Amino acid sequence: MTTNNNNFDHIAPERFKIVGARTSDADTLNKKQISFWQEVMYRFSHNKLAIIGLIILAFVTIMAIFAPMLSTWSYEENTGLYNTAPSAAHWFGTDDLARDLFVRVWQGARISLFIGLAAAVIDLIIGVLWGSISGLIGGRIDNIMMRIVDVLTAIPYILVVIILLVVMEKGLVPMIIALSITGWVNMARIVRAEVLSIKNREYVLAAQTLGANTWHLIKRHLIPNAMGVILVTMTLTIPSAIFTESFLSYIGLGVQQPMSSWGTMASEGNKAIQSAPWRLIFPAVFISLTIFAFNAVGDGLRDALDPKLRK
Amino acid sequence: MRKKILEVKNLKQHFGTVKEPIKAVDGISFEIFEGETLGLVGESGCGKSTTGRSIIRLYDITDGEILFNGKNVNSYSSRKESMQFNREMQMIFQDPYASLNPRMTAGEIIAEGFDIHGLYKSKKERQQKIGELLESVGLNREHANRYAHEFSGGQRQRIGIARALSLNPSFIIADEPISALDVSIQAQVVNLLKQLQKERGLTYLFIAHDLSMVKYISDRIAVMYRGKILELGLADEIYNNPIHPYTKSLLSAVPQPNPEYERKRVRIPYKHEEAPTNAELLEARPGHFVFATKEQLRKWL
Amino acid sequence: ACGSDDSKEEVDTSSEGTTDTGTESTTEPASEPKELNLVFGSEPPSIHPGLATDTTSSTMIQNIFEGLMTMENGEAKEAAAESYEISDDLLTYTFKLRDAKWTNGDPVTAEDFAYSWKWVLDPANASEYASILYPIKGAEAFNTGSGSGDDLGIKVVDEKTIEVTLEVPTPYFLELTAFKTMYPFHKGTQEANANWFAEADSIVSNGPYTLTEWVHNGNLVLTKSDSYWDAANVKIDTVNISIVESESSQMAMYDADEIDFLGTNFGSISLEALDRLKADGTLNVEPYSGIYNYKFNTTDKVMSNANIRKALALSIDRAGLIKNITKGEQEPALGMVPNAVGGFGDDSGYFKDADYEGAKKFLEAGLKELGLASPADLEITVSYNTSEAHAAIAQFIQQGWASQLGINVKLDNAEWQVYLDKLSNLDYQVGRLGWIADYNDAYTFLEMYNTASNGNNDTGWENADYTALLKQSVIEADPAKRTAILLEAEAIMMDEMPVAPIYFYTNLYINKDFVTGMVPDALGNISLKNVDINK
Amino acid sequence: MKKKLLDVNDLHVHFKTYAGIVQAVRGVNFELYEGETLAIVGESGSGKSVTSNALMKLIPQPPGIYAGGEILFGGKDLIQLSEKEMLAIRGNEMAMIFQDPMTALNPTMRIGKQITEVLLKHKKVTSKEAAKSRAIELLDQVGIPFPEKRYKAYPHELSGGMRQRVVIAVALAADPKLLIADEPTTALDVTIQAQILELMKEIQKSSNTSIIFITHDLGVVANVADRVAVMYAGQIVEYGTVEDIFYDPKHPYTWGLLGSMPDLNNSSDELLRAIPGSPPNLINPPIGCAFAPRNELALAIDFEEEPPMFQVSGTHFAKTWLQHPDAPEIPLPEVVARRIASSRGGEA
Amino acid sequence: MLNYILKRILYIFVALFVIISATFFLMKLAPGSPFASERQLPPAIEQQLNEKYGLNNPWYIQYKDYLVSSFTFDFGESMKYKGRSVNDMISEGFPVSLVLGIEAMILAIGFGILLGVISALYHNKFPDYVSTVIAVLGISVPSFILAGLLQLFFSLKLGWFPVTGWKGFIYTVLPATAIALTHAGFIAKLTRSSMLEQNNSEYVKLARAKGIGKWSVVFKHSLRNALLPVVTYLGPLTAGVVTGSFIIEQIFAVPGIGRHFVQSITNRDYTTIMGVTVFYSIILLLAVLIVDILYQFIDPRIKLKGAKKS
Ligand SMILES: Nc1ncnc2c1ncn2[C@@H]1O[C@H](COP(=O)(O)OP(=O)(O)OP(=O)(O)O)[C@@H](O)[C@H]1O
Ligand SMILES: Nc1ncnc2c1ncn2[C@@H]1O[C@H](COP(=O)(O)OP(=O)(O)OP(=O)(O)O)[C@@H](O)[C@H]1O
Ligand SMILES: [Mg+2]
Ligand SMILES: [Mg+2]
Repeated sequence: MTTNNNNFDHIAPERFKIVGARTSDADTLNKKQISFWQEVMYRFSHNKLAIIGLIILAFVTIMAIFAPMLSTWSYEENTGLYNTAPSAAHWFGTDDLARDLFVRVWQGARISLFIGLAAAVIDLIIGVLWGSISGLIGGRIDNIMMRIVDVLTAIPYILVVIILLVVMEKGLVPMIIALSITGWVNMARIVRAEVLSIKNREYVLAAQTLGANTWHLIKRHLIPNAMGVILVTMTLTIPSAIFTESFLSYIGLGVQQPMSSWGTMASEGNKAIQSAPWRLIFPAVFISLTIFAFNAVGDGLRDALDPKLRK
Repeated sequence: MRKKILEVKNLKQHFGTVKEPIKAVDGISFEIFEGETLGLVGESGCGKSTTGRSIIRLYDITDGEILFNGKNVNSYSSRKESMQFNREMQMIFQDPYASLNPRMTAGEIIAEGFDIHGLYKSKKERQQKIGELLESVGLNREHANRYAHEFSGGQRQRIGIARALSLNPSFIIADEPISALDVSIQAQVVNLLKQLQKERGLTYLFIAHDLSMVKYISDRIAVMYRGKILELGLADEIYNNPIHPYTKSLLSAVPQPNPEYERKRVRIPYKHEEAPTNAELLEARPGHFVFATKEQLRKWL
Repeated sequence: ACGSDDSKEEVDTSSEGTTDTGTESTTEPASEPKELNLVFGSEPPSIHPGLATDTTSSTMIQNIFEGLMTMENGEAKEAAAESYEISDDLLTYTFKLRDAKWTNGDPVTAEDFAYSWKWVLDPANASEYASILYPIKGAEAFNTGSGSGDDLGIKVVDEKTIEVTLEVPTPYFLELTAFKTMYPFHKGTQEANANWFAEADSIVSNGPYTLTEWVHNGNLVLTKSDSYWDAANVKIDTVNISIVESESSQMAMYDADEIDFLGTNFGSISLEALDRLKADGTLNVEPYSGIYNYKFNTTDKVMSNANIRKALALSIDRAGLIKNITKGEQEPALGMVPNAVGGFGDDSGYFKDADYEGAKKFLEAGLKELGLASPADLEITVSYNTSEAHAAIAQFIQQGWASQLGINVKLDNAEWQVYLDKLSNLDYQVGRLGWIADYNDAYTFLEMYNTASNGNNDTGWENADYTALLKQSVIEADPAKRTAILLEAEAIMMDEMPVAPIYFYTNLYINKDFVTGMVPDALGNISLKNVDINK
Repeated sequence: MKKKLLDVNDLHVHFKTYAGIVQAVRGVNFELYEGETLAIVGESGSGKSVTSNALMKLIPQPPGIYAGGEILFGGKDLIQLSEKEMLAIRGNEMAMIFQDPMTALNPTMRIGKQITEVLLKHKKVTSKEAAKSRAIELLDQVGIPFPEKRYKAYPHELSGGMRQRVVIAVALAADPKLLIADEPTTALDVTIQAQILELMKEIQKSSNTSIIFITHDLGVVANVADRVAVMYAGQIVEYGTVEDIFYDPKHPYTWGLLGSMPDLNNSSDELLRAIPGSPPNLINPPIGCAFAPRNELALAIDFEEEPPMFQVSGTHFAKTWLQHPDAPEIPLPEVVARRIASSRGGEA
Repeated sequence: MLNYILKRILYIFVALFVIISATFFLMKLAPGSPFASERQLPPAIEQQLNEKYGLNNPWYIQYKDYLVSSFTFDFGESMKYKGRSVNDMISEGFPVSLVLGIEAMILAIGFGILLGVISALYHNKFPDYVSTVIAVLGISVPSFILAGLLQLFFSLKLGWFPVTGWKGFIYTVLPATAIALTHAGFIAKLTRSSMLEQNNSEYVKLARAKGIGKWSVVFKHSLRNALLPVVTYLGPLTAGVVTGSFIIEQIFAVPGIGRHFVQSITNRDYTTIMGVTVFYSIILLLAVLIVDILYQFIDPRIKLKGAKKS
């Protein structure tokens, strides 16, 4: 032990008066008070990728709202220039029907972003609930609910879509219904697995001893604590919904031509990959960017919310 | 005669399959009188938590009867009845980190019971009540808006206690409420429990594996081993005159903050032996029961 | 065959064999076995002459089987038949067969033909193309269940002679005998194994090639048949056909020299490649006997108005459409019968392409009749079956109608089967449909509108004069007069416009320089027998 | 004189967090001799684990920073070593036992493998078979019955006590000179705890290992330690032999710790003497004595100036102004005095 | 365990019954018929065809027939590919799809896990960003676009691989890659998130304390535990992948069964629809079951047993 002491300075005696504890002081844990959400915000805002993601999302949203309104062309208008490369007049070029791609891309953004959001909501409402109920209740109910998920995965989806196509007016409503049929099953599976591990935590037991019912447990305990995986899964559901939409529109269930979504534009553009690559590149780049943004934001939130990564 | 608040008769709780049951609790009986503290000690995995959780109806029991205020807790037919039960009996959990939802503020955690039972609907009343509870466990009203991770272990455990108190129960099961805390905080929590008992006339079932703390807080102690209660009696009696070899072994293992004593202390190992089938809870001395056959008891005494 | 399989394009085209074939190349024993590499756009569903309905199967059948006649340069030419005679009343055909053999060594006999035809007509076999044989006496009755197989006008005179009696004179009957449904198949094989045609090793055929390998959905290998009577003139030894569904993959294979020919019936050229191929001058274009139309549902409130129909038909910019969208050098269709059909080459005088002025007049009249104040009040829906090509055409036409006429046009696409259902239930306003000839005759394009109840009509339109003219054309024996009658019928249609013709198909193809003699005819058929490669 | 194995000088470890820099360890000094046990006590958050992890160079960087000081182990300063050099030392010359036996073992790996892994990694054995027989030996040594059978067991098939023995076996595998045990018995019940403590002492005796034993349980300290360091708020506030600390505590915080243990002899009617409040926030450690705000006997100077480490005796040091010659004489709190008195009497 | 499996198999039969029934009724509700074409068939012929395939029977007879054929696994002849039995079509196509699917899964799992591990190890550092971007690209570029790009680049431009076909290993590379990349992205994301959790656990710390290097810790310790949640996802995914992808088979001309899932429906080829649906369902249900059973091999803590109220 290296220390020492022999030559003490003289210290004024009054400083050796017993003054006692200052409990008020002692009781405050952190001088700097940071609430849970503040901390989440802090952590999130220090995640560069997440911030970039947020900026991209904001940009895309703003463009989707305003670009079609401000453009000189409408998304269905024939400019007389077929399949021309990007130029000063047409920033993203034109397509095979001589329409301005810039305005079409942003018009398409509206649909694709809407679909992405709708898918997220479906995931949250159906998938999360299904998975949590199944995992929480367990036993036979769990088994039956999970087999229903299997059944839904196995029934030929196109047939279902065709039936929808026959019985419903086309548009966004049948599209949402079609997405609701199976869009959430991955979420349900993953949330269930997570719930199985959360439901035995002591705070859930504590709520049970308070008399909490299933719904209360799901709402207050399971969902908030499964948020990490929910977010990750959701960021994965969005891209698949965007492409499912293009498939559904192609079959005729969703938005009708000449209106178009990113997914549809990309798959049409794919056909012209050699002769008019810009028709693929713009929608595809924006899909990737947006999905990247969702992922970055999702990961950022996941990390920010992860109690284990927090100290 | 004091009023029996809880009576457990031949409680059995088996897990696993019917073919290979894990007999976590294997036929235990005891009673708890109003206002007292019954300590339940035993090594890890002997079934203490399971006993507590079965009593508070977290598990469907395998066999036996649990009478709370004279009524079988597994016979409640209506939701109202079981809600009433939930108000009367509460639990404090072992792990102050795992037992608080990390996504909720202290206030929300404490008020969870209000939401479930539809109490204190007005915001002001609710805030008032949360504040009172926080103060009663030695925290500040301002703490209501903090999240669990912003508290120290001892403070967290206080929040757990406040939650248990929120519905004004008369009976509290404390499942190792101090095991995960360090010494100085343990003292704070034990003091708090004692003080609350005094103020509110609470009854405790206090579960722990550390005999020294249990002795300090309990009126009576039950020693549990492999799903069975081996010895039950007044705290001092158990501590000073243990009869069952297992209890003796348990006592001999508690380290004391005294180096000299520690140097001399010899642990009495306990060699497990299957309890004979005709063993029963015998009253060895007045109020002091031992699970044994008559011959064994004679031998031990 | 018109059965363009479902949603797949008829939009881009095919070619026909009017060009000269390089057949005179004399036999020089090839030092090295010659191989030709091709693709199919789909698995042939049934390589059975009596059952095939689609172009892929027909192409196979045409090259591994042989009918009495074959089409060459638009003319029927003897194939399995060595010679034929036609009676003066044009009702009796007598064919003399060559000495030819099936791949299993049996001789090809008149009985095989008679058996095959009867098999096709037998309702129990439910041959979907049996109606091709209806000109034969008693055929329709037998096939529809009211007659008997014994009353058919098919007679086996001797082992090598077969005599066919027709119901009415049918000027294109010889051509029909070159159609796959009238090809023979081996009687013994059919009787022994009803599924003989599903695998390569059980197929017994009589054509220039034998199918030696068939990996379902994978590839097919044709090998020159040694037992074929004209084997000496078959130049290619092996034809490898891969089954590749994606057009862009087909194109990539061509670019990567994995295949030697691409186009009509051996795959198809993707739209995106057309500009490039035109630019480098490698694209070949041949006329094709097929039409792309927009049908109008004349039972619909709006579409029952002929003025509206005409306004719509006139205001389609066909030339623009072809130039910018379909790009296959198709012909703007200003009549119902393709120019590839003899006698209909200059029937284009019924109306003008992109005649907006005329269209506006009709529209005005139509709107008045409908009691609508302005074009903006008119809303019509264009239906099409799901396909990017149809969608593009519909959108182009929509743009035109909306901008030129100022009406509202909605688009509505549906899955192929659902779409067919809509059409036949007259649950649409304007709908696209293509029609490709089975035999190169005007009748095939006009017949379907003879009555509203004709299953192929789909417009609900009928006209007594038109019906009468078509009836008359069937019994008219003089080809010139018959053409005149059919032209008259076409004029009636164009006047009432239950259908807006849009364009006539073309056969498009590209081939490597060393491939010769590989040219599709007006029906899109290619006879591999005539193909050679000179590397 | 025993050989010095470890010399920690003025160790500082900080963590960068959202709220600021946490000064988790603020100048820790101690030394350890061969075959000796040093117990580090202190309440939760006082920096015990950070100190021990720092010795192993297991502080995650970021957010951790070695903000100063040196760790001389066998003469080498570990702080200067590269990660690669550390790999050869970790698990080999120094090993660690963690608090929670339930989570410290890989749940999906057989325990045998978890032991042989160390042997093979540090080339203590030449073949897999040798590793296996050595592992079985180790299992036997830590008192696991039927070691051959258990060799193939998964952690979940063992009880908590057995798992902790396995963790110890892992630590012992490479025959380390230094064993760091971070609360090795806190999660165990008393019976098992007693067994584990006995086991560790035995091992120490047989192989002359030095042990750093971290705990907050004073009973355990009394049992195992030769020397004790009492930590508070990232610093060692009192340091001495086990007798010094238990029978002659000088720091008010040590008094508090001793006082808060229930005394088995006193009546259960009176409340325990808990230390009020909670430890300070280490982002802005208080000026002066860190314990002052909770110290009923705090002096005015405690709030102004950090006390130096005063030497009380040859082996005993205390970081409190009470040791200053000018400071008032303050008697031991009554509970503590009573406890010491009764302890000295030899009975519990 | 055996009990559990038997019970699950019972559930599989129930699920199959539901799937068959639902598919049957959907199929019957959908407009169109297997024989519909632009060219209307004469009614008599159509009648004959319906007769031949039993489509004239009342629905309950047809329903019964489909149930019987499904449970005897004999679906009869395809209505589109004349003379070909559905069983043959499946037994010829499935091995191809299976080989391709397995190759794709190996690629997806290998690559996905690698990316996920890198992300987690270098959490919020440059390598994390790079692999996140790759994973996101995988997820956001659908396989059909990827397939075209691969063809363009590797077959046409570089000439390394054949454009299409199925004649040996070299032919499998591009299609397998096209299938794998999307899934690799998903797997990478899931792995990252569960690796992050594992990396904070005590046993990882202990492993480090043993002197084991960072990467060895990953491969010897944390990875296996981190993969548990990923396995949940892999069950149904594998079932989907080994039964082929319509688009990929179309683009690369692979003679698998993926195409039948789509084409049988557009063709209203009823027998084939039933055949492939039942086949896929069995594979899916078994895959889910196998995953549940596998779980206990990967995670020795899990014991399959009758469910229990907790
Ligand atoms: N849900 C369950 N399913 C199966 N076995 C269980 C379950 N809960 C507890 N057990 C088993 O029952 C036995 C008693 O467990 P219990 O948790 O009651 O012990 P405990 O005395 O509280 O131990 P500790 O001191 O470790 O908390 C143990 O062997 C445990 O493994
Ligand atoms: N990774 C980290 N990031 C930020 N702060 C940390 C980190 N690890 C430890 N700390 C802080 O360092 C301080 C000392 O923690 P340490 O874990 O050493 O306490 P301890 O004495 O071991 O307590 P316990 O008895 O609870 O184990 C605490 O304030 C803690 O919050
Ligand atoms: Mg317990
Ligand atoms: Mg610690």
